[in-house]
Amino acid sequence: MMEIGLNHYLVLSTILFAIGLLGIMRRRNLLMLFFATEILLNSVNIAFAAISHFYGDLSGQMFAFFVIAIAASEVAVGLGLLVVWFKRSGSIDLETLKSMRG
Amino acid sequence: MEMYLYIALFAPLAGSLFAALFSASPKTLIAGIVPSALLFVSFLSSLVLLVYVMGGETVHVEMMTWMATGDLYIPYGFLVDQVSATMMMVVTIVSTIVHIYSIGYMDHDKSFNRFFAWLSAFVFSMMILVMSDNFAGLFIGWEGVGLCSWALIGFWYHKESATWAANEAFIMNRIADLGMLIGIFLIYWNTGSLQYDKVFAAMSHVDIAIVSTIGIFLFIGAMGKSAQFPLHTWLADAMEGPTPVSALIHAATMVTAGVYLVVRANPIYDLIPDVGYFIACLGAFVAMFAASMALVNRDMKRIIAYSTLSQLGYMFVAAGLGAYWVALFHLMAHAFFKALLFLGAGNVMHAMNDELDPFKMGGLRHTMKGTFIMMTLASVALAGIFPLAGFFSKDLILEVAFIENHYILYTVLLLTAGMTAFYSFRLVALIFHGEERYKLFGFHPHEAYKYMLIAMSPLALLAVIAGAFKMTYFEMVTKVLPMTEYHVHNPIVYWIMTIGTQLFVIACILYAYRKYEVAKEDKKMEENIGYKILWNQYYIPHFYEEYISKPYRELSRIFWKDIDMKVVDATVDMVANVFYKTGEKTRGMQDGNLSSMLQLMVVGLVAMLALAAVYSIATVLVAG
Amino acid sequence: MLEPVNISLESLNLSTLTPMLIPIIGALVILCIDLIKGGLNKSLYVMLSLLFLLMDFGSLVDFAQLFSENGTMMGFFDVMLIDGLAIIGQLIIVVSSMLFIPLSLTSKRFHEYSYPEFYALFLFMIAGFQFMVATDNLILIFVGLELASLALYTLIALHNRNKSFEAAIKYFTMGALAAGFFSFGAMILYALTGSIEINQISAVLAADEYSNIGFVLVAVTFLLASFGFKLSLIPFHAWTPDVYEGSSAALAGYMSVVPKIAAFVVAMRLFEFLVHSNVVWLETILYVLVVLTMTLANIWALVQSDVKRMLAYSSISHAGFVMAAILIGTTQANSALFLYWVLFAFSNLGAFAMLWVNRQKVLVAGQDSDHPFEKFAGLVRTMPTAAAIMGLFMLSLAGLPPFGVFWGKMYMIASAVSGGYTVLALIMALNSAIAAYYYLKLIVFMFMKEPVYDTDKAIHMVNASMPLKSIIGFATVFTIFSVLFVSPLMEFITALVYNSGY
Amino acid sequence: MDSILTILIFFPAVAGVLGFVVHKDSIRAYGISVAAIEFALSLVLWMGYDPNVSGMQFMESIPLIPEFGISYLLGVDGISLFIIVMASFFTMIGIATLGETKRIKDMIITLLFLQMTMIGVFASLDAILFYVFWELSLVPMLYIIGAWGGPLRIYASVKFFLYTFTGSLVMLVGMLFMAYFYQQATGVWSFSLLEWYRLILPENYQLWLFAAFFFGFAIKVPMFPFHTWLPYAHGQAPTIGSVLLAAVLLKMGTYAFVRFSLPLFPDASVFFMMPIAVLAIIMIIYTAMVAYAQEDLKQVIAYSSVSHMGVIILGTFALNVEGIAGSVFLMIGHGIVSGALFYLVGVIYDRRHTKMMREFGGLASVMPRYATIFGIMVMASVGLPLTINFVGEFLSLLGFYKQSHIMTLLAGIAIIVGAIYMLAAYKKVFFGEVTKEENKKLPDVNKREMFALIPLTVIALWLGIYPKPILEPISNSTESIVQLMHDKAITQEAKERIPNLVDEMSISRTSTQEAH
Repeated sequence: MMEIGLNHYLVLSTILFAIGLLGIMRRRNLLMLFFATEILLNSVNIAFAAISHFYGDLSGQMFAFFVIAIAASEVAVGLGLLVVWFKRSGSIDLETLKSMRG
Repeated sequence: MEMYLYIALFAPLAGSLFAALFSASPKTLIAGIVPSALLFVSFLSSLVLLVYVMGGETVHVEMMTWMATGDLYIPYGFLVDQVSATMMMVVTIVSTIVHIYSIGYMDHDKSFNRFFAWLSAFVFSMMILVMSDNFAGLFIGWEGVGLCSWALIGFWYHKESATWAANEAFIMNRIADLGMLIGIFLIYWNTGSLQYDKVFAAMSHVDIAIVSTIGIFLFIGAMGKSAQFPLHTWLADAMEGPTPVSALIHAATMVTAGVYLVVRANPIYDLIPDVGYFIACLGAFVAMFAASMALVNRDMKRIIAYSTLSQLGYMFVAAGLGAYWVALFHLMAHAFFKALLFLGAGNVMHAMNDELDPFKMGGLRHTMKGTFIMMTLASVALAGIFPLAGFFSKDLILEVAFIENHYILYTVLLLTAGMTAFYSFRLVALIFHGEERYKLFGFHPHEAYKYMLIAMSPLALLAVIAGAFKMTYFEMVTKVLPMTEYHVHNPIVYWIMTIGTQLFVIACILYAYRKYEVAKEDKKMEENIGYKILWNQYYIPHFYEEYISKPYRELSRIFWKDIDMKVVDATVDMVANVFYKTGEKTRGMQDGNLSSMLQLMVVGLVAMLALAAVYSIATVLVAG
Repeated sequence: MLEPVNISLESLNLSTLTPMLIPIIGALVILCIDLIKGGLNKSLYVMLSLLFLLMDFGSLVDFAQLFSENGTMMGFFDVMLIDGLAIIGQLIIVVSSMLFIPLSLTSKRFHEYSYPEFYALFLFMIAGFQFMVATDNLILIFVGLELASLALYTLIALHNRNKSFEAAIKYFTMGALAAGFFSFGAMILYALTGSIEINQISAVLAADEYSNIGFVLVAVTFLLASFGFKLSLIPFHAWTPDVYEGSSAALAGYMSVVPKIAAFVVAMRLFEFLVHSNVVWLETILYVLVVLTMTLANIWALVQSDVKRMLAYSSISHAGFVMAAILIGTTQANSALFLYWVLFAFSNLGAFAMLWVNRQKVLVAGQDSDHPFEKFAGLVRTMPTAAAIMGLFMLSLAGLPPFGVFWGKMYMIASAVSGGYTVLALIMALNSAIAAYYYLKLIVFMFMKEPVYDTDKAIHMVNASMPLKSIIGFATVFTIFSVLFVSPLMEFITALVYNSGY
Repeated sequence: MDSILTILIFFPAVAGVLGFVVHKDSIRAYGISVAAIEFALSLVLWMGYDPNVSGMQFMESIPLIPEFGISYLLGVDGISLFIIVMASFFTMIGIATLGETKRIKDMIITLLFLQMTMIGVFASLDAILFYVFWELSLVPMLYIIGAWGGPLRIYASVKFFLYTFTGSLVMLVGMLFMAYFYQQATGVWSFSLLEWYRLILPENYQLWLFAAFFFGFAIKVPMFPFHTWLPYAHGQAPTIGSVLLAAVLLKMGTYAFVRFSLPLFPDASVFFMMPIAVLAIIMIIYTAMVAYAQEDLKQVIAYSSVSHMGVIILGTFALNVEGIAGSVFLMIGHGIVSGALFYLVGVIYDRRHTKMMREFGGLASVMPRYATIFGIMVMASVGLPLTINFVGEFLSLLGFYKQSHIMTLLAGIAIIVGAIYMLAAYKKVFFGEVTKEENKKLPDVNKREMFALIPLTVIALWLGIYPKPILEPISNSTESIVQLMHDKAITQEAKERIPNLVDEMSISRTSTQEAH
């Protein structure tokens, strides 16, 4: 069985990040978009935790904790906005968000 | 003497300003009388000065600074020497007479006052021209007479032809003035001064090539004012002006300014005989060229104008060959009889309600006796018949050409003398002899006012006796001009020449009488190609119109509409529009869609990543 | 077995936290007051906020004094970093906020201002920005950034119109993406160096001579993308026009000034050491970003039909212009950045405040946005003073001497010149010329055209009140006589920047 | 007397601010009084000016931004003095003879602000201060054209503003470079022109900087091919705007050439002399021809301005005392004459509300006084001796002749083509029969208009006949500039082209060569 090293974590993180990016680019639904951003942030968390362990330094994990906290507050704000928007327009499709342009 | 100088110079100005005061009001007789009187004063002062300079003295004053900057110093300086005194006499005599004459001639014109303002202003400019002691001052007068000539040719400004001719004259003169200006620049940068005395003193140290250039450019200036080929067309067109103007400006004074310039600059031209010879050749050419056009013309004033042109050619021959005093002498004599001729023509025009075609006249000698006599006298003088003024001055020029061994010039001038006699008497015959054709056209001719005739009489007198002053004049003027006597040493040759010339001229006169005593339209002659060429003035005005004026107008239009608007300005607008249009075209990128905004961000990120990859690979390669 | 943690209170240097704590306390106080007695007038909250900001300002002045004596100060586990940049950054943030907050005292009633939460959020946001600039710890930067951003999203949404929600959602989503970029970039740097403190990162990188340059560049790319978003550099700018249009004019003006200066300070900390290490790639990329941002934003601003949107693009362009300072990287350039921003803050806030006083609640027939150019047509007839003041702000933004922004532009171009960036200097200059066109457009409408809308209905100055007028007057005076302030400001800024080692 | 320049600059501005309070019925009287006082002050300045001193006089210096070397530095010499007097003179007669104008209060206040900037430009000796006034002058002019102009006024005014603004920004970059080089050489920043004069730059730096400054100046002059804003600006501007634009604002460009380009970059000036001469000649001939093709009388004069500015440029780049003094004198001359001509067009426009030449004809008999004054100005414009323009044109061309014969010959065509378009225009408007019914009853020039025209006519003749009072101070100051250029010149060619007026070196110098 192969030893799982730092690089594997980092590659996993990168792949997840790429998935998140793809999601952000492709999704047309606001809720799905928020999920994609969560994937982005959490992919970074994995890497932080791994690197922190690799260096034996706590600051990486601290960073990860803060990211989690921030992600949580983002969700709070984001969902709040989403709910309001749904109430106003009856849809959470990105197509409804096009009143300003040019 | 300075006081006389200032009086001679500024009296015309005072007269002009006085008349100008009334310029907006209807005819005021005093506006004509005062300038005339002041001119007479000017004439008297000039006379005093003439007498003074005859004794060998000169008067030189410096009134004040005009321009001074760097090394350049140009004062308002005035010099009365023998040459300028001669010119002053010519100018003041002729202009005084013309002024007095004009009081009658312009009697019915509503712009009577304005006329005198301009006429006196002209005299003032002319006085500056001849009295200035430096080239810049000369240029003031030079341009001043141009301005006055413009205003007086276009005096009847409601006539399209008059204003057109005025502008043509001004612009043609300007072309020549540029040459003059360049000549002045050359003089300044090579001698450091524009004062005649300093310039002439320094001229011998200047490279001969430069002296030639100076001579050529100054002569270009002279060509404009004296209407030499190819700048001659304006003079005939200038006949649109009132006839006294033609007499004063376009016969006696302004057009001779070119000759005066060459005479004045004789120390320069003495150094460059080649240029002088060119001037002489051009002069001879113009003499004949102009005379030939006069042969067939049917406009009384134009005929006289061409005659003037022709005589100017004679003067340039003399000046070009170094016989400056001869040129000046002919200038003087010519001024008298040519002014007389014009004034006479003015009388005829008055009588004929401004009709100019001599073929519509005839037999006027009965009704206009005084005019008839004076015009005949003037024509005889012009033809150079002994003992009138023309004989002494014009034949002298022929002699000069002969003595200097320029036989071709001599021949040309001799032929021209014959032509001169022919067209002069063609005119006299058509106007005063033969049937009274004017009756067919319903004219009722009458003699001019008596005082107009009286005013003309001094000119008539001078036309007759001017030749008598030749020796006095010679002695006086050669104090400043090169003293060369022109005598054919072989008396036989001399007599053959003189008598031969006289006979030839008389023959021409008789031929003219015979041919035009009874004026008939000669259809066959008019079909002749040579006649056509002459009739159309060698097609030169046509050429100028077709190949210079029209292209200039067209080119101007192209420059404006096509280049300035469509290229230069459009480029500027295009630069602005490129930005604006780019904005219009690309603002669609901001389509308000969140998805594309996010994509844009990611694309930006990826682009930068790609650049980073390229860069790091490059670094590795370079390091490796 | 855990050893007892022995940290002396002195070494914590807790005082470094004061400037941030003041607004946080202020926010809490406001919330408490509301708990105790609801329904109080907004003027109370405005004045309370103003008071706390004043205190904040005082403490910063104090720190400026301390800095000039002691130099850079660290505190709170060496997380806080009070250097010159931090002090100027915070000063600009606080002063701009002080100018902004009275703008809520409009004569028309806008309901967001009646919520005490608005003021609390506002103060939290300020604290967030202050954290951002006063640290070189990537975590704290991140936290400060998000604290401020989340508060800002909410403030935008509070305007409570469809466009505001749309704007907030757009801003929020893109902000989340930018946050992802930031954390990813920080992660790579952490992976490379094992540290999350910028000065240590730079030290480690320098020690091994940038051997992993490829990864460094990737990290920098992500960070640049993240701050590019905050600074609205093209192509990360897309949110700006929409968000400005969606939020109230006052808030838009605020957004064009304060978040950006915070981001500039961080960008300066992050990128300056790389620029100085002659990382050619970064120079190239910054060059491209700067030129693109300046030029494209200007070009898009040309074609706008709404003044606020035009000003949004214009503020993008100004940001690009100022970003050049980071590229140039000399002390002169960095000082010029702050000078520019101070002068810009006054003119821009003034311009947005003018829009704010012209905000009417009901649009007239034919009007399809809040501030179309047509609305200002012929303003000089009805309100010459207002037209003159608006014109003045436009001229200042266009960089016409001797008004405010000109001096910033001049310093900035001068620093480009002395930094050896000749072509950049020319591009900057020519961009000012393009920009002049759209500023002139408004002047043309105000001074040279006939009114378009029926002027019977009051559509100008409907929102004006004494506080608003005073703010505008203050900005006007500052803009006109800025030449007198430039010298002392420059002296102050240069000393701080230079002593911080930038 | 010590701070007279400050007073001259800011008096109109302060008066303009106070003018907001004045009731609009009395604003005209207010404007006239202010402008008259200002003019009197400028005369005081002239009286106090010592014509025998060639350097700067009435210097004032207050540091504004000392760290960056920017100061409030004022001073006049013979070159700027008369343009300042002319500016205040034109503003005075402009306001005094303002016709029926809508929103007259705005107009007068704008004019007063414009006056501040005009005088400021010519009195500034600090590059940035100069730049400030230079740019600021655009704003009132923008407003005047844009608010009181013809149908295309907005296009014209914006074009005017943007075009000149763009050029000036390039110039600003040049100025900053210049200051940077100064800083490199001496270690301190300075924008003081007098300090800059002492700096000798390597030739290649000079070339680039010259080009940068050239952009700003050339657009302002305006030189071909940057001139196309001018016909629009003139064509659309109200009379007063055209008058001030032609008389004073255009002179900023040529003045700046004399003040900046020549003494700062003598070698570059020599290097660029021929290309610029070519441009000048194109300006002279080409625009004269374009003027000839015009149908609008005002456009004729607008293009003629460009043509005359060509002669000024040529004189400036003669690089000798005769040429430069001539060009400075011609600035005054052209100011007076073209100002008067624009005013005259305004007179007729007020009566007929058209400027098309085909609408007129035969006006000489209807409006004799008008025709006379117009005629005098036309003759002055074509440079007849004893009018003001001749002195300048003669000296300019004379000066340039030293540098190039053939170029001067080509440039001299100015006197021909100038006569062509001017006389053609005069003929179309004044000569011939009166064909239009509405022209038959046109009133002649009235008293108010005479108030502007008589002084201008008198000046145009007086300075043509006796230019000494103005030419002498100009000459003295020009000499010091030429000497400075000669001393500073590095290349052999420049040393030869620029005459040496004295033998001993009189200027201390600093060089950047060792700094680079």
